[in-house]
Amino acid sequence: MPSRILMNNAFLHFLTLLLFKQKGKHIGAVLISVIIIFLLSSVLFISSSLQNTLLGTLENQSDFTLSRVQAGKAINTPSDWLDKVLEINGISKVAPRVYGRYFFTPREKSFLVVGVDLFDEQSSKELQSLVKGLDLKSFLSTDSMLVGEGVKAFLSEHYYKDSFSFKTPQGSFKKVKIQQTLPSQTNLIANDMIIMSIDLAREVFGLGEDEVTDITFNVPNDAEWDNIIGKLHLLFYDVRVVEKREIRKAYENLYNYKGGLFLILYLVAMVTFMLILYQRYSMVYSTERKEIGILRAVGWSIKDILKLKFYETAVVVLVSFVLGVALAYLYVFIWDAPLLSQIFLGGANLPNQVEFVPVLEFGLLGSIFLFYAIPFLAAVLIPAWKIAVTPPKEAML
Amino acid sequence: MMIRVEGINKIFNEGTPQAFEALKSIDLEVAKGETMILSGVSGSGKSTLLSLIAALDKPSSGKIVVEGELISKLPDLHASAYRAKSIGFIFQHFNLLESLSVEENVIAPLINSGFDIVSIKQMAAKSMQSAAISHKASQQVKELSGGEKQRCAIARALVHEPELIICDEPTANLDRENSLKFIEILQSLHQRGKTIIVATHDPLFETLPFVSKVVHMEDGSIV
Amino acid sequence: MNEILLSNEVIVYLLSETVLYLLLFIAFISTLGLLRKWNFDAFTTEQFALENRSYLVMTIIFFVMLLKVVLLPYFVYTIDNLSNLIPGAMCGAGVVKANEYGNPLLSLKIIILFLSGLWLSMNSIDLKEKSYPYLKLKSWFFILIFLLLSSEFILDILYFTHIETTNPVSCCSVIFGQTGGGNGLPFGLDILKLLILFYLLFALVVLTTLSDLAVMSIIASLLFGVIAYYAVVYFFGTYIYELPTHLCPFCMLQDHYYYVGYLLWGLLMLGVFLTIDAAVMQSFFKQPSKSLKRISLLLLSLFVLLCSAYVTVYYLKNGVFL
Amino acid sequence: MIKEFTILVSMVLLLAGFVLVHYVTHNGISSKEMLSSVTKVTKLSSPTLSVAYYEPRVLSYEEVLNPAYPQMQTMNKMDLVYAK
Repeated sequence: MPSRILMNNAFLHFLTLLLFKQKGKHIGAVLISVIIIFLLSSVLFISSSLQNTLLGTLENQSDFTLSRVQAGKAINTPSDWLDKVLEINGISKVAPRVYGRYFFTPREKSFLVVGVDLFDEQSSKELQSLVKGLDLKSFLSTDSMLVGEGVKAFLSEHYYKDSFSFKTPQGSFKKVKIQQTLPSQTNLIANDMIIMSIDLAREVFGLGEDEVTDITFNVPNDAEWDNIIGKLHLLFYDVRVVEKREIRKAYENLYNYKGGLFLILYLVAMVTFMLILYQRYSMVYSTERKEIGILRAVGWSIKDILKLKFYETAVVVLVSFVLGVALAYLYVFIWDAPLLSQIFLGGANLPNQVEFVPVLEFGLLGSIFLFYAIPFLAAVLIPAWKIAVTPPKEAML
Repeated sequence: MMIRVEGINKIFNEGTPQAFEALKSIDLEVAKGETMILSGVSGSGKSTLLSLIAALDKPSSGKIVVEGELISKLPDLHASAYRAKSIGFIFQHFNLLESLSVEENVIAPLINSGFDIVSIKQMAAKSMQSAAISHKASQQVKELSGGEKQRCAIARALVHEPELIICDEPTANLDRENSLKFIEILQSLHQRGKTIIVATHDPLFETLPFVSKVVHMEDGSIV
Repeated sequence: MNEILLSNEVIVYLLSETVLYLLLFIAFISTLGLLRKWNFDAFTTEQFALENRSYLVMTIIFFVMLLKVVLLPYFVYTIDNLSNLIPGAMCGAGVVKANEYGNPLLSLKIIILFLSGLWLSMNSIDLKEKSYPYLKLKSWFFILIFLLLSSEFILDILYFTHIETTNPVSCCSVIFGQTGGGNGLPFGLDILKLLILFYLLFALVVLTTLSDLAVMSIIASLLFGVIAYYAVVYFFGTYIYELPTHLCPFCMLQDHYYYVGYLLWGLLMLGVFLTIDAAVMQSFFKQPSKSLKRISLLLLSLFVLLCSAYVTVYYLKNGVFL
Repeated sequence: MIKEFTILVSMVLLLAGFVLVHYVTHNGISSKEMLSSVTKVTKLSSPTLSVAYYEPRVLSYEEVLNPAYPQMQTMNKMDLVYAK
């Protein structure tokens, strides 16, 4: 029965005995390691969870977005391009999009206003499922909008309790009723978003009837992707086509950069941690050197002492690793990383609070373990050897 | 436990100006079951010789053969195995692990012997019983008196039933009554056929009936 | 800094390799000192210091070997992760092919693991003897391993810095595929001969190991290792993917195949290594060890069972072979 | 294995066990559905990183690296960290 052998193993008994007798030395190392692992794994948990969720939302993003470009900046696309795009065969689900950022100048904050074509059967059904108990009739009849949580908080802070008046480029004011708030799970995408009907959005942005922000469409047969792009470039000269692949790669790099750069800066902390450890473990007090001398004198060989030191460090490493990762998991996925998430979500515009979806990848844990354990064990190896080879006659003095 | 020491000399920090010749060409022989007393003033090389016989240290030249096996040139793995199996060393300053309890000190030599902890604890209990220290088994060594520490060191030295028992100034910091008790323990070990070597300058040992040989040493050589 | 260098796994991997290389460098310097001044019969304090130093070398190599065994699957995992940063690569195979350093690096890593394993068993035998008889031999052996390790370290850096994320690489079906008529099998084998050879060699390994024919079992297990690689890629792999044209050693490492690749290749490598280790120990050092042989045969039979299980399960489910 | 060590190990394993149970049971389906329905409605899946949205502000003067070419971004922007 393995647990019986494990419980009665003499070496383990003595090892755990010494571990608890020299608590002072190990508690210091465990504390430093737990802090380092906690920080490192919270950052990597947040970045991998956000990345995972974003890649998840990419699924129902349309394959291509097409918009007109002038002087390097995207400008409004004429809506007659829509029918020209429809004529190209192999393209499906062509849809215009009207969206943009509305600037609330007094506070230098901005909202993402999105126009939705409510008469389109599919999107109105989606809207129903998104916001429970939304009665479409009243939403359609009066000028009303759905607001993200960040917007709602911001507006109620500025006493726009149930409606907000937009300043249109023509100088007139457009009063829009706040119908409902979007659920908090959608904060990652819809925190500063305002959803309204498409003609209302046109009015707010002062877009003409024949203008849209950009056009999205799908190309089911992915072998066709390249020559459709070619056709589009022939059709319009000032066009920019963004593929979904590029967005996917951008999302991967977005947090990879952050994780990567953070890791490099983190190296500095690791190096100092290693120096502290090396110094602590090799600053062998005469008492410990004498104890090892005594053990050697009663018959412990260098190999046994090395084994003792190896398992001692292994216990310290494993306990602090599991503790650090578990605490980071609690902090990020159960308490939603109160402070640390600001680094990833930014805090300049509207404050955002996202519910992180737990993601535990084998590779992520492997990276954290290797990033921590290898420098730790390397730093402790040489001092451990130095103690282990103390000559037994050391005990005689 | 036939021990033969041939032409042993030991020079500390050899080749440096402070080179100090601790032992000069020592020749010695101890038959099985014999009790030998190494007497001499402190600093006459007694402890160094004992440490060489117990393979705690290596000589500068010469040979030590125990039971037909050359132990003066053993690699560490075998030197430690030899110490763990057949040597029971009682140090002058006891050399106990202060932070551990008496029982934990006594089981220390057996940890790597392959026994499981239960049988090791039984052997330790038996050995503590024979050294009359089992009533303080779970007490920390720090809190023990000189005599009790000595008995704990004896229990630790005898726990693995060694063939050869080496004592370095065992009665140096003991009062008379504890010294007599120590000699009784030596007597019982002698009757059980153990080979005993005691280094001491206490004249009490030279008159003991069971001592078969007394060797006098002066600044590194036998007189 | 291009994206490759900034992905987390690559940074962690390169950091671990550098730390291990520094330690190995210390061991290398100590081994040089050992080789030059080692004289077992001398009684000088310097000689005793050398003996302690040999323990340092042993500790470092044991520690590095232990972590390299963990680093190998991590390296493969990093490669798999890079496959979505590089256009055209669906799995690790494409990424390894991204530049000419990939393949030599991977094979070098496996060779180094084998050699350091052998070094450790040689070292444990050397410690059992009474006069360190094989010290000179194992030190020269370590110097050879150190040279391989240095080239592995250089290849690591070269490999990761030369991956361009712009030019597309070919995916595994192209690399291992049957495009262009002849199949990729060496020695003019076809699938049937390959399978027969696979099972025959396995039987040969079992027989030679049991009957203590050391040199024969080394050759047999090496051959078995090579044939098993081709058998898995060209035959058993298709049953894991359930797609006759999908020939790739890396794709089975991904999550939709439940990481079976790590188990499969781990069993094969460990099994082959242990057979060679047992045979070398027995032939060169006259130290036959029953338990080592039993474990190695167990691992190899597990490997063969796992491969054949995929085929039989497929056959039972669909009643027809691929 | 002495008592305190077994207590420590069982506490750490308990914590790890709780984390695993939470990870397995918490499937996060609800938030995934919500997010996907928002993207279906708005067809916009870019994350709202509340970053000072870079746009030459017409009203307030924005110190620029090279006044002759205002579009060129200044170095103190966080773009060094965010992907291009």
